[in-house]
Amino acid sequence: MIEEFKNIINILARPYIMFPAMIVAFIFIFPATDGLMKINRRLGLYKLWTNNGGIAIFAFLFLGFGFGLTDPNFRAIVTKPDNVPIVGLIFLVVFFLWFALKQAWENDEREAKGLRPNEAEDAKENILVWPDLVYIEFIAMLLISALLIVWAIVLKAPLEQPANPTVSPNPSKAPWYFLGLQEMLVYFDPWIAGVLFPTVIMLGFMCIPFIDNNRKGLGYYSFNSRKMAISIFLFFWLILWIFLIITGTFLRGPNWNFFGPFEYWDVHKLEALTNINLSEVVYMILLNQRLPDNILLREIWGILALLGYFTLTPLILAKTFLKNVYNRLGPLRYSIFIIFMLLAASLPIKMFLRWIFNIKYIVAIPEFFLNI
Amino acid sequence: MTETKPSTPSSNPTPVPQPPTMDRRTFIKWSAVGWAAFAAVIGGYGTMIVRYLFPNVLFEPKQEFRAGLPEEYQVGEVSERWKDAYGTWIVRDSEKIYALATICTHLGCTPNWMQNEAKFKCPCHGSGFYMTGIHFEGPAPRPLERYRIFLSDDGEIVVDKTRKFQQEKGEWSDPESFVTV
Amino acid sequence: MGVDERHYNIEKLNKIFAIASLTLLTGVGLLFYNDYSRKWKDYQGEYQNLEIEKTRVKLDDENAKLKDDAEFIKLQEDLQKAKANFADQCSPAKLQDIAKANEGINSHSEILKQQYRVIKAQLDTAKFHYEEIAAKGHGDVKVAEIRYKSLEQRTKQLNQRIQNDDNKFANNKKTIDDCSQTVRDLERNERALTQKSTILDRKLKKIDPNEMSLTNRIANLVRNLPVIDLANPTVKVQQIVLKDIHDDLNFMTMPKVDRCTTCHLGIANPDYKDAAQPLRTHPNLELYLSKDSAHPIESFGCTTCHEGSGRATDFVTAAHTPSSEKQEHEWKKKYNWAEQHHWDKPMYATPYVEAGCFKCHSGQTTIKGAEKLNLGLQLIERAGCYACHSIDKYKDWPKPGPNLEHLASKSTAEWTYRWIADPKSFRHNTWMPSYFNQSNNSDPESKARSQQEIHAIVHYLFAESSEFKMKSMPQPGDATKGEELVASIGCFGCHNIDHSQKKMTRDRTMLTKEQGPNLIGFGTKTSKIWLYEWLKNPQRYHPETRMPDLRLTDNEAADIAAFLSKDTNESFNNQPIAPINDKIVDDLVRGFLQKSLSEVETEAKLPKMSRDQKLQFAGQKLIAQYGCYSCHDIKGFKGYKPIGVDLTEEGSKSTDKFDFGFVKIEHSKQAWFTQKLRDPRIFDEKKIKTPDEKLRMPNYNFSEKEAEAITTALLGFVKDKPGKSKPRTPENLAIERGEQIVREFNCQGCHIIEHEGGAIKDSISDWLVKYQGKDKSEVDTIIKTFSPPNLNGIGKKVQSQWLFEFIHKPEIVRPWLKVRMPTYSFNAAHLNSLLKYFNALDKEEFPFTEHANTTLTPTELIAAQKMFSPDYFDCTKCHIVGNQMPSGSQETWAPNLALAGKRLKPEWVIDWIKNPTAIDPATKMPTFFDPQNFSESGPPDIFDGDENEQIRVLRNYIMSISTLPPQPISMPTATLTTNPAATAEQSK
Amino acid sequence: MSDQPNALAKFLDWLSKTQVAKAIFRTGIPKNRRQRMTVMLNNVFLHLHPVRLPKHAVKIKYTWCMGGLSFFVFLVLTVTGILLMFYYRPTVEYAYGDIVDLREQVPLGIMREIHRWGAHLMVITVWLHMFRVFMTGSYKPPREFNWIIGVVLLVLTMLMSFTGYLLPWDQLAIWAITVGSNMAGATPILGAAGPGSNLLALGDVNFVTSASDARFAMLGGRFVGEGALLRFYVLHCIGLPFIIMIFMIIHFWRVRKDGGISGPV
Repeated sequence: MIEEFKNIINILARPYIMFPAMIVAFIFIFPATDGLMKINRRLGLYKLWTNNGGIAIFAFLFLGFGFGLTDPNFRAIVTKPDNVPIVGLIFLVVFFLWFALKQAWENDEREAKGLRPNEAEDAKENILVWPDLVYIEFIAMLLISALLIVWAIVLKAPLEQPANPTVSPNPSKAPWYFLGLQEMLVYFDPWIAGVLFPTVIMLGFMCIPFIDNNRKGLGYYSFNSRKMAISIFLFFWLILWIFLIITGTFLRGPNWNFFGPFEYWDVHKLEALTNINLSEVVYMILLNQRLPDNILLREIWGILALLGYFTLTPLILAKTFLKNVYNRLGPLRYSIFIIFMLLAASLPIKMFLRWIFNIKYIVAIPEFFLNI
Repeated sequence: MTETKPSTPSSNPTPVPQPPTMDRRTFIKWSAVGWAAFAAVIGGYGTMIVRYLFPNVLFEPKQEFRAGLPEEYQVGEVSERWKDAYGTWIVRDSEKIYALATICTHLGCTPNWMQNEAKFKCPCHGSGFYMTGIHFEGPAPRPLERYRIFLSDDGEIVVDKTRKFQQEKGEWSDPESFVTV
Repeated sequence: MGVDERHYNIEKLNKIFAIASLTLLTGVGLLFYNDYSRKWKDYQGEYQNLEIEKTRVKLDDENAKLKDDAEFIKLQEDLQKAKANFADQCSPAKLQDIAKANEGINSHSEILKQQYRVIKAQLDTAKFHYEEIAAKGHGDVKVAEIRYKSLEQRTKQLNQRIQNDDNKFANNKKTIDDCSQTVRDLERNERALTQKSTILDRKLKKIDPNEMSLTNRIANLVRNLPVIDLANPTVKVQQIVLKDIHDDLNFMTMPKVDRCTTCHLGIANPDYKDAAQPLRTHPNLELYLSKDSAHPIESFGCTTCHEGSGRATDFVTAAHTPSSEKQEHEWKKKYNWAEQHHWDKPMYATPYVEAGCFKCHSGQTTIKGAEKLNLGLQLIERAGCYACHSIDKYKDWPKPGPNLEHLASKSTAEWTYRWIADPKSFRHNTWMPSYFNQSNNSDPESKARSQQEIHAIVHYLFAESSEFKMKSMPQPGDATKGEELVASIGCFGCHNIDHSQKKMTRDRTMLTKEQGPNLIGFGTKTSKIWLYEWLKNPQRYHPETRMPDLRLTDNEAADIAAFLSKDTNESFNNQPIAPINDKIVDDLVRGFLQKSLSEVETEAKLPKMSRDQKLQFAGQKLIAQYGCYSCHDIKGFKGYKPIGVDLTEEGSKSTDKFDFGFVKIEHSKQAWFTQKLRDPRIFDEKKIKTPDEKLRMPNYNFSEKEAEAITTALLGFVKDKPGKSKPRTPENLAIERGEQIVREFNCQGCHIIEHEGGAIKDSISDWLVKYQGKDKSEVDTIIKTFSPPNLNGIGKKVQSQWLFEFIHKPEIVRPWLKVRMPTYSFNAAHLNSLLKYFNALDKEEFPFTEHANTTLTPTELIAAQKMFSPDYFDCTKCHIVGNQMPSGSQETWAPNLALAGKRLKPEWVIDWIKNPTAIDPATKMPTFFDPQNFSESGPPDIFDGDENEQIRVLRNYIMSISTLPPQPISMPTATLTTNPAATAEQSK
Repeated sequence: MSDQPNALAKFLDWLSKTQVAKAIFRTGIPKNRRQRMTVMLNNVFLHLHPVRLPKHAVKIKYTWCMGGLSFFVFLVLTVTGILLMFYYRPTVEYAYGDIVDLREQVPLGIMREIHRWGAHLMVITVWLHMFRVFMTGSYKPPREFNWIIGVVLLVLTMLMSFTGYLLPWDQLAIWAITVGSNMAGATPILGAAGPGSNLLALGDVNFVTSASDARFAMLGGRFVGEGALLRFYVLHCIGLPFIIMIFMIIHFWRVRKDGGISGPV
């Protein structure tokens, strides 16, 4: 019975199930538009951000972990010293997410009633920094020091065999905070996953204050007045950042194969490498002929698709779904915004293409190390 | 810096005691020269740092070795000459010479070449590979890897272990993965 | 001031700023230039130009050769014909169709293969999945199985189709190939013939700008520009990192790094033999640097042997050492050369370059190829430097001088006085060095003192001399007979008789003849009876002597004694002996007394001593001071330590530890050593010293060449031991030990061992001319027969047991030889070492235990006797068998076959009969079996002409011949000890 | 007993009035409002803070204290890092053994654990700080520039952690860095395995090779070896801390200059 249950979890945890599920849930939990907000309200999902909701979330988390720890495979992965921070990260992120949104929804409700946010009430009064702030900071330092010391005593820092450049461990993993990038390597070439995306992420983050021209919600927690910004941010932050790290750390085993949380990391596990390039799909499967020798001719379909993606989509979106956004941001801001969005969206798109059509590369020019 | 603004002289009717030496153009010239030179200096510093990052000599263990002339290898022979020193088999078939890594793709043991059965056999878990490196028995998931191989200026074979070619990725057709003889 | 609140004129400031910026920019530019301009880059440019030139010449040569190569011309004709034929026979249009069809198949199969890859991957996964589910028991096994099976089925089908395609393709290809077979074969031959030129051409295209495309030419210029040279320069620092050879960094070591090849680019390239430095090829590439040599550059680098600073990339900092003052001036001018005071190991100057060999090859006695070093080492051995200066290599060597404990029975006090005062005046080439009348003690005062010192020493020696019993001689001796004996029995292996006063530089062959003293002036030095006793048993007078016992009969000994004592040295006898001067003797004694007593005590004690007591006392102190006991056994000096500096690590001593005094020479180790060897007392020059403070090292009168050789050896005595030349296997150790014994006892004076030695040959040919009446030309052909045997290959040839017994107690193998194998006072350890040595040299098993079956069936015996008989090989024509002498003349005589059974190794006999010249090219043994036509060479009527069988049977016969009664061999002191089992068997 | 606090208070009072105490602590014990204000102004460490704050800004509920904690953990890492340098030699021969020794025999070698877990913690606190700043909309004008600085600091934090990851020189370290640095090798144009690397070539001469690309400059070698260890060590201990410190100074300075901690307008 329990085995069956674990098996189901293992299957559910597979990226091609888990990931779409999370995206769907995300859309409703963090509604980006008024329409979605209505659905959210109707489903009562907002109740997650109340004290009871918090208790429920944490009860679920703790129960889940508690149950998981009874399984040796799960235990082995989760209690590996270098993975402990990620477990902590899960709890902290969930907690602070709940904590932030709870305050945000409270403020939203106040706003709906025509009141100013809680912070504004507080801000009416000024306080001398000595001793209140200095003191709590001091206490925080003490607590965090104590935490570090206890942590250091309980968990030894990992130290494996001496470095051996000829024997690579299987799997070889980057430091955990880069595992999101490494996970992307499954779907993209290193120059995209390892160079282009980090650069874009950095630039994108830096651009946030300049793209988001919504003046509301400064200096207090809120959701409703900036739901678009928050939803997009949380999508990156929670799904494309934290969730990918968790996948990379806990669910990727030997040969970078996927393993469910309760699955044994069997080196022999095989995953069918049945991926093919777009050009092969077009020429070999659809047209039933050989690949052309001319590179440009061979890859023209992929190149067209890419061009279309980056030129047509913004135009269409500006006229349809994102009309409001376009109006609010103006052409320059909108262009920058949409390029970042499309780049970001390319990851889930590529994932789906892989899962559904076994597409390896849209454009594959190994002659120039250029694979997209 | 009022002088730099083109509007200043007209907007400032009170005569300012200015040294009557340089006209505006010489002034701009000097300042431009100065800043250009300064920019060049900064560029020079930057270049210096970049160049500094690339050492002139390396102390890395050699990843490349010379394996003698192609004539030293018989057609159909798997040479074990460089197995111990460089972890490489040099194989010559009727058309080409290639270098196989002596690392089993299963768990990394070193297989043995069985001359009589014409196959590589891994002693750890029994994976078997043909002379080409293709796996045909045992748990090995993929063929043996090949190293980059080329002829030096004086006709000697050079094997470069920094680059590997994997059959399952279709890399064995890469012209650097073999030497035609 | 002013409305702008300013002090400076902004325009002026701008100007100053511009100037400041420009100044800094110039500085940065200079910085880049300074970093970029290096002398070694010029050398590399030079090398590249030379490479282009040389490659072009080679290519032209190769092409010219090809042009004239008949084979190549024919091949090209054939090829043309074949191509024409090809067009005729295999209608190209049809082939094109086939090729086209193949292309179609190919594209078809490519798609199939794509599908196959996908399905195969799925199959593998399905298989794993099926296995996993079946093993763990959860999930639906059936479904998994069905999926697996169906996939397997599909894979098989696909595979079938692919194979069909492949077969079709292969068939088509074969059709094409078959047609073009001849053309392709010929083309391959052409490729093989033109390979050299192709390679050269390719190389030239890579390095010669004239052969390059424009972009490559630009790239070649650009890649070496500053900053851009980070990427892929052609001009770059070359280095060799030696993982196994370490530099000593005081208490720790680091792998050696040599960058010498950055400038010395042609060092391992044989094309640069005549190039100017630094590009010139290293001499003797067969031994050094090349990949197959004993010292490949990749594993030895440069500074391992040459010293110097390997990491340097500049001429001066590399610590090059000039080999002469002239060169030094040249270098100073050309390179701004200066001595590197902060690098302790400068390069060996060219004359002393062999010093570098010693640090690895210290265990060897002779180091092949290092002639100067060998001479230096041999001189050190012969001169006995190790007696006063301890040297690790020679710690087991005997004292070089004779025993003086019974001196009174050998010589007179007068002779001894004159001898010590000036040994060279008695024997011009003696190895006894001169202590007196040297540069620091030849002023009148010192001279007077020296005379009294000699008196004291002589007094001590004679007073302490104990009795040596001498019997009377059987007869007065015949000097003429003695002279012939000396010439014939082999004395000249170790001695010579040389009256010429010529000063000459000794070479290594000469040194083997100076193993013992020059046999002149004995009439003056000693008595006939002493000589007689000495010749009869040298060990009795001097237990440690290396002089062997030649088993002389009483008469022979008397004859030789008579001959030797005939030679006198009258001028030596006429040298004056100064009278004893009591005042000076008192001074001497006073001086020594004051070292342990106060002045008052000294003055009180001195008058109480008699003259004899004084001389005895001073003599004893002087022998200690001069270290006479180091070389000679003298009563009362047992356990005294050697007086000289330890030389084991002399080459590693830093230059500042040497006292150059006021002598104006170059401040380098080699200069100091050379100066010291030329004149050991030179560094006392212009110094004020009391007599006992003066330098004491005696003068050996080394020639310049000898001094240089010894200096080379001394420079090689270094601290660091990068490794031994050969692995420390028992065999290699045995060889080292054996070589040492061979050198110590001068075996190579008579025998050729390891292709060296045998100088006695000259004196034997003199003997043949003088006493046997042969003429010179005849002598050359027979000399080998009358010389001691060549011992190359002895380990393969003779049985160890026999050799052991033979060396211990020689028996007669070659009765026609006059020269005798002496009996040495070897102990069992010596003998075993020698046997191991000879066997190890020939890579033979030791101890030799396995014996081939040498029994004969009756038919074989008959056949063997037939072959042995005069009708066939006529063995007894030359070979002695037992007591039966051969029928031929003495010049052709060969060893006693009756000894073969116990003497020779059976396998060797086979090899020997088969082809004697292969073993010894100069042998007189006829070659009965023609190696060119072996299967037809034997007598056809024996064993149906089976040569191998014939040889085997003949061997077995020879091994069984014995007409001598078996002799019991008495071995009281020595037995073979290496293999107890073998010993046990023997004793049965 | 009842006298004691009085006596202690008196003693402290006296102590705070001595010339030494006054020379060091200008303000004395902050008792009244003026003193509470001047203590913040006069102390070099405390003057990072403003004197007065709106009440919400003091509440943990609002700030989560993540920024402050990030800085504090950074200080902890600095101190433990400096101490670790006393026992650690960044060479291939010694590095691993020194780490083993920290575990086995160095007094309070647990410093390494604190350093490692502190590093992980800092990454987390920095992320959460960023999360909080976003959720309260604090990046909005006038704080745009400080947000950018913040992003730079976040990247630097991860680089610090990344460079430190190699130093134990064990399998975990070199392979994590190998995986991480291989990505640099895929840099377009400048990485040997990146797209367009063969464009930077003239004729047969390739200028971007595995011995002259971005990855090589980072590692000081063609693979993670001696050069990489030393480079990462220097970056980890000197280079990046130096840069991060500069950015931190700007960050803190701008917090104050941009109107203090964010709050509702």
